Amino acid sequence: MQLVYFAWVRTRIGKDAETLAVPAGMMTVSELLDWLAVRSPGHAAALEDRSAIKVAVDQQFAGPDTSIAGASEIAIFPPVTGG
Amino acid sequence: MQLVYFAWVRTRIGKDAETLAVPAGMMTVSELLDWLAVRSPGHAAALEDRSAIKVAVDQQFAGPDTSIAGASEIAIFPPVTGG
Amino acid sequence: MTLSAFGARLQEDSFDAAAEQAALLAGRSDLGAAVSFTGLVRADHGLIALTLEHYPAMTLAQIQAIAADAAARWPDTIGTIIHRHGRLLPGEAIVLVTTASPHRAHAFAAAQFLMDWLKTKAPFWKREEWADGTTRWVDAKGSDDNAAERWLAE
Amino acid sequence: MTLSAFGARLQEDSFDAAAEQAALLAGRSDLGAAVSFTGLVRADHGLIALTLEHYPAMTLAQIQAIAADAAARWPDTIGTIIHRHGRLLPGEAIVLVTTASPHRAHAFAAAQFLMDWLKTKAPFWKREEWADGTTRWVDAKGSDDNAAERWLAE
Repeated sequence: MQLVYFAWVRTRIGKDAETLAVPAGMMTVSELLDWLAVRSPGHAAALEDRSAIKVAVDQQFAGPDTSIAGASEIAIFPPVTGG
Repeated sequence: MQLVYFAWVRTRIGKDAETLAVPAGMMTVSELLDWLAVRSPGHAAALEDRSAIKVAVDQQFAGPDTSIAGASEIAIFPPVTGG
Repeated sequence: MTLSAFGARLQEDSFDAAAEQAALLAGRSDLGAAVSFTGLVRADHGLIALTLEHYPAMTLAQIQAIAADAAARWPDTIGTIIHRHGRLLPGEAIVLVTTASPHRAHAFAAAQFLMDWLKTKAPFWKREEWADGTTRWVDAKGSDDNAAERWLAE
Repeated sequence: MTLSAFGARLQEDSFDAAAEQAALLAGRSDLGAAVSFTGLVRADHGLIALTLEHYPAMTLAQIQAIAADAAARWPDTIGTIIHRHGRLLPGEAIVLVTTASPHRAHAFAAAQFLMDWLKTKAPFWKREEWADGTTRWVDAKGSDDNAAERWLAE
């Protein structure tokens, strides 16, 4: 599964993308974030305040309970500030 | 008293302004319009539908009961259509 | 809240909306939002021209009064209002309201407020000339009165 | 209601708002109202630049989805959306939404709708560079969420 990071999620994790084999049975965005948060101090810092984290699953905005089954690309980023 | 007319009020009356000596004791916009309406067939046609007539007394929008005492210029016109 | 926060002009000549907005923005550094409204002569089939008559002794003062009201409602917002008069051809611009503010919602609201009130309180009258030789005074729209009146409740 | 009623572009280069509006108006003869919104980098004291990062695989599709929603809500209205990315200097334009309609209220509403949703649903992130050498990611504003959510009730 491809993970892509933007803005301060990217700078805290220290990379803009990584390909990870997620454990079988991991079903939701929320479970993925819990699993990612313990991978490194950078991941932990990026994902510390879960209320400030937005996720897109295959380029669609997702919530904590959105399924990640079969997804190709999960994007993790702060609230958007364009416009 | 100077009377000025605009848009179809002007074209129906057939002039853009006239100076008239209004009778003493005429107090309100409504009384002025009643008096004007019988001056000529053009005035009558212009003032026939009183709901479509707007008035400004000395360049301020006025209602039927607005006083005309001491006014220098009364403008009579249809609802505005600028913008 | 000053009259000068919203400048107003009345003219026969055309205007350059982009230049007006640039001039407005040049005045301040805290502006993140700029809104422009342009009203146009519709290119309706058979319409030859639209002539705007107005009441010279009243028009500019009335627009300035509307502008002062906008300045009081949105003190952080600035703007320029240009209203043309005379004979205009289809596709030509009639009116420009350009606003700028630190806040997007204020720039939008001030522009809408100014247009709603110009439509109902500025002494202009439009006469259409048609290809068949007829002329017609444009009727006022009830929807314009409603648009203006919603600001009274706020 | 077609996607093409509201065109969308994503680019690093600057844009010419007046030319975009002219191109939009050239397409139809029934347009009496044109609204433009321009979002600008504020010229705050000490701000050197603003860099817009975005999510290339998602951004344009997301803007087009917002545009399709606007087209469905205001079928008589057309528009153009241009959003820039990359490094911008103070005073530069970030985003343009220009709309045109037979009805003034629709042109205003569509422009506001598009901006409210671009602010909350288009995957861009702003990073500020300051004269003291620091950089800072701009925080999202609750007021933008509120502005977007008011459309859900309508």
